[in-house]
Amino acid sequence: MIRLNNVVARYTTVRGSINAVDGVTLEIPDGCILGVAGESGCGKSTLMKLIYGDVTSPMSLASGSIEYGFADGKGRAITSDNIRDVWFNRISYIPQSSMNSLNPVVKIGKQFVDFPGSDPDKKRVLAQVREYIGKLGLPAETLDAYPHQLSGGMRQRVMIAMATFFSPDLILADEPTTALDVVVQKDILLLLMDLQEQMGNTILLVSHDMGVHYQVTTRMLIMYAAKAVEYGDSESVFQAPLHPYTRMLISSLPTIGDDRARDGIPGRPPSLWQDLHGCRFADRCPLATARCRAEEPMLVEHKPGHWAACHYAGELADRAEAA
Amino acid sequence: MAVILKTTGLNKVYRLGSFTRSREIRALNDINIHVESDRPVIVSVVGESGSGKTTLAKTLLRLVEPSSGTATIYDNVVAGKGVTKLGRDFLGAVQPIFQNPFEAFSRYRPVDAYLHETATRVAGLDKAQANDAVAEALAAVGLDAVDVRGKYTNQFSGGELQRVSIARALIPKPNLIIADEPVSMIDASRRMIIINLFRKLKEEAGRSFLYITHDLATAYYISDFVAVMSKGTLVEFGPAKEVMSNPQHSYTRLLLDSIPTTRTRWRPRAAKAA
Amino acid sequence: MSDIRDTAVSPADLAASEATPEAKPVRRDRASWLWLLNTRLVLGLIIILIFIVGSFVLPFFAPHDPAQQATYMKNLKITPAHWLGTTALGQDTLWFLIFSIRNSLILGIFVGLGISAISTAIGLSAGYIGGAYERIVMLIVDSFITIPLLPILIILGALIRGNNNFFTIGLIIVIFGWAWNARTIRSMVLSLREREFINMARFSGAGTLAILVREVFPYVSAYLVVGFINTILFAINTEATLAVIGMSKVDVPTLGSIIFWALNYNALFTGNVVWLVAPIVATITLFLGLFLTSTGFNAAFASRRGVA
Amino acid sequence: MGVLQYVGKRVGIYLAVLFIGLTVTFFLPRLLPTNPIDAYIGQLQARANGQLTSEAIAQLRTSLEELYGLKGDLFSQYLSYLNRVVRHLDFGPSFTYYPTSVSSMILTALPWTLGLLLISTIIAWILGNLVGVVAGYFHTRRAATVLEVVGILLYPIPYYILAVSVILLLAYVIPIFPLSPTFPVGQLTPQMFGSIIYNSTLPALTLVLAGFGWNILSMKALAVATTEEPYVTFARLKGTSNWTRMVRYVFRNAMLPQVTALALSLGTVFNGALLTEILFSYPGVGLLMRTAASSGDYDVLYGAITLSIVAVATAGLIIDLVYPLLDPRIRHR
Repeated sequence: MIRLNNVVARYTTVRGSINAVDGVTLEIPDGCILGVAGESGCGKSTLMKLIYGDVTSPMSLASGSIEYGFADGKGRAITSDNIRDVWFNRISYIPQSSMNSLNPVVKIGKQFVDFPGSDPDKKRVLAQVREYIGKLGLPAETLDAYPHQLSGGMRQRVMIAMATFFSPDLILADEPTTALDVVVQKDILLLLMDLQEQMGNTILLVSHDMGVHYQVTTRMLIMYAAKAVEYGDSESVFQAPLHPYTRMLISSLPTIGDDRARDGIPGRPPSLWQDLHGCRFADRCPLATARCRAEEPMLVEHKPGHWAACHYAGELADRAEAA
Repeated sequence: MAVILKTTGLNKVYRLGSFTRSREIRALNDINIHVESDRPVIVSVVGESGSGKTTLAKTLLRLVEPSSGTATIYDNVVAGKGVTKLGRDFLGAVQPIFQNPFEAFSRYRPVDAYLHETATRVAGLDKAQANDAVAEALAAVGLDAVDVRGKYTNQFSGGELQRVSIARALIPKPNLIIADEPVSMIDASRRMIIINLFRKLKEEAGRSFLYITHDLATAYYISDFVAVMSKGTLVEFGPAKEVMSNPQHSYTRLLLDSIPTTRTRWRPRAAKAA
Repeated sequence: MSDIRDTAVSPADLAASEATPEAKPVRRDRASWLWLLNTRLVLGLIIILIFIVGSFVLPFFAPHDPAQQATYMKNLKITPAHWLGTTALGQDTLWFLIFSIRNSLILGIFVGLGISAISTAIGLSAGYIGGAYERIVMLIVDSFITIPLLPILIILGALIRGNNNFFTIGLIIVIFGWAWNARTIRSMVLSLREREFINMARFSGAGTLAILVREVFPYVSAYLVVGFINTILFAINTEATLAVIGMSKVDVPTLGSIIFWALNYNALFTGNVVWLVAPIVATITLFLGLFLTSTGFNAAFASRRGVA
Repeated sequence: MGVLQYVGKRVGIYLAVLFIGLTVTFFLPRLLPTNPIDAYIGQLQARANGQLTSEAIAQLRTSLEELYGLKGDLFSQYLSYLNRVVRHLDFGPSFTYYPTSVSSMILTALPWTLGLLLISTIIAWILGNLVGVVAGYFHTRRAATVLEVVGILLYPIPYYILAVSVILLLAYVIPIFPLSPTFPVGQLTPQMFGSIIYNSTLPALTLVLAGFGWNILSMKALAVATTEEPYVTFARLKGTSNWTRMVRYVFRNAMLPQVTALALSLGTVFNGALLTEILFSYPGVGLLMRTAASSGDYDVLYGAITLSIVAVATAGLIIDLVYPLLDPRIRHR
């Protein structure tokens, strides 16, 4: 169980500071694939950095705390302070620009063992890795190749191999398949799902593509303008979204074989530089009332295991049931 | 029935390496497309990266010289023998929309300068007529001339800037607008604004579009015809609804199956434990 | 494909992309001239201004032409009459230094203009036209970069021993000194040629000349300023190097000839150390000023283009 | 396959550059008003204080033209010049030290120059880049800017000022080194080696300081850019130490463009070496050219410039051929 207690991630720049993640409280059960969705700039990538513990200036964990619920090799409970010691051991990260996240002038094999998390006996580890990557559809000689000799799909498999070799408790994947073609993307996503099933650990997947979330995730978190607006089981979030933003996000995507008219969400997220109050989606929300603009809706459990931050989420739930 | 777009035996071969040992990359491999219709149409060219769809677009825009074969848009020969002079008549007939709106305008010039230039230089209007044409084109894409005058690229969002780029292409009232991945740089939730705009311009302004994309769902949504390309060859071409609902070529089927839709899951969900 | 431009990668991008673009325009108008000022540029400009104003204005007040020898007693120490003493040839060291700076700057600016003009024309045309023309030009550029300039200047100095004046030295430096800048401008233009807004301009009816002037030039102009200042540095340095080894017209006071005379008349042995130290300090300060200005401009232009 | 192509292209450029260099040094003196033969005759007349009769002068002119291949029309001269230089490296005899051949004089001086040049350039390159990568990698920290300031102060200072300042400081104010260095001539024996090192420290130091500043600044800029690369960020997320990232990720990648930059800068570095030799009267090609220029021994000058071009172009070629060994992307196409 990973617990986020009202975490706030702040960016301090020369022009002042903004909260890229503004008070998120969440409990992530173990053994699930949590999808994090939202428009670009909503704070989803910042949340990932926060959970991974990659907090370097100008970003800082302004308030709140994270409890990871798993321990390191020596039995010490992991917290935000000592998370770095277990990077690529108990927790790992799959970066977005996987295409050039490998050192172009060093062989792949060497990059598997040049970090402290791995076992000091490099030869033994490399032998195990050579056998392990076979399971991920990579030929053994990949380890002796240089990154530029591999295709995009293969490089992404290497990244996944690196991130899963030590079977960590938590894997964070930030848009892992964005740069890949749709055919290769499917194989990679299926591979991630298989590995999660075998290891039984937790994967946090950030993607802007709701289709990817529908296919892969078991739980969904929707973010908007640095706030968590909906959180719950993927099935119910897709079938009966409680928050108007989620509803519009899902309905704005054209689907092959479905001729219903689709239109994008007009307007733009509010600038985080202004001081915002009330519901941040109010300007773009068809259901917005005076109450929405005045009072900020909290993330409330309107249905068992299904949270939403909208004053009218309850009515939407009943109306959905009635329909 | 006017011939909107016709390519016969269009080839493009890139030679890599020096004179001793050269590797050939066949970017376009004997492309034969024939689009005839009396109403304006939207033709989509779909395929993955490296399929040659962008090379095809650049060839039709005469930004790339084809190795062989011919291509015509309405009565303009744009590639191969008898190519019409690269002058105002070509620019009047074919206009582009580029992928990254922030790259399509110089950082040092106000965005509306390009619109006025197109109006005066390509459409051949005088100063006053040009201002009206610019205002009219901006209105067609849902923008007001005053929001755009004298502004620079960093004062717009991606979506707004792409609409300005579309307005610019509308001014000379071209026969065909070639849009190369026009929405891939726009936020997923706001793409449909641009896609619906294309449909509206086709129906109301009577513009035909060549829509280059790797996103089959948007292609399905707005196009009349679809051309599927793979590794430089045209594997399938036909009415959009037909090609997408029962694809003939195995590659098209593979492409359609791989799209992560929100309708049917690749893997049925085990009974949910929690 | 996600909205790549907006998807946050580095913290700086993120702060910018988390905030929607409306916030930026306000900063842009108010600070339109502010982006120019950074510490390096200010420091550099101050130094250069002092040198230019000093060396172009003061000569009008000079009591005698410092190049004329034996106007004063030899090797006088620093006195209120001669702030830097006199040289072994009976010239006032300070006035000789001021005239040297002026002449060197004149040569530097002329050669700078000459080289900038040639290198821009060649670099711009080679980069933009490309093809066989570019290959030939770049071959010549590569060989000019390989040919060491000093030996050539020594040969020409020896051959036209008699009447090599200031102007011919400058001309030779221009003939052999344009390659570096041409190479840089060409690579900049090459990368610009692929940019999308060039195609956009072409489809808006712009001709080649209009594209070069309106689209390419603003991006290249930043480097031209930096390149011009670097060329002044290069020109003064080259002439001075020739003068120090006596191959240039040494009776014209320049930052090189002053040191030539100091070395030839054994300033060190005769204890007239000031005669050597003063030009060294002056040259270092001037060159530092020029260098700070050019890197200051570079940083200012880079931040304006968003390439911090 | 990639390397063959790379080498082929690079050797092609090398030959073309040599050809252009030779052509320029051939035509350059001929475009100028004065003719070396008249100068030679002038000097002979001065030596024979005017007793030479007109036929003697005419006879002298033909023999000199013969000797220096200045007979016939310009183009045949050019061909014979190329033939002599490329095939036999023969630039004719030296005028002042007749009959010793120009090429022998240069070939004795060249090893001195190359020795000084190569050692100091390599030291400057290695030291400068190491300091530069530290300054670039830690550019957000105050301390790193101190390193950059060293680069800023050193880089703009021209060679001749560095040389004179070094003499001033280390030979006059703190007289550790000789004010006018003396170098043993003739056969190199082991015990002479010590004195050579001692005397050539100052010129070497000048060249190192000159190259040092440039390498710091250019490597710092490259290191700052490389640190932003995704593979360095990912290395950080893997928990690698600062040291591993700086050396194996940033330096290993950022030094590649520095190798090419070194090849390109050889022309200017060679200039600096020639000048430093003259100021320190170090017995290299520079000094040879200086004395030949003042004594009007033109063919030594032509020989020296031609060999300088060959040396610089060859050094550039060697560095570019080393490049594929450092960059696997070229080694394994």
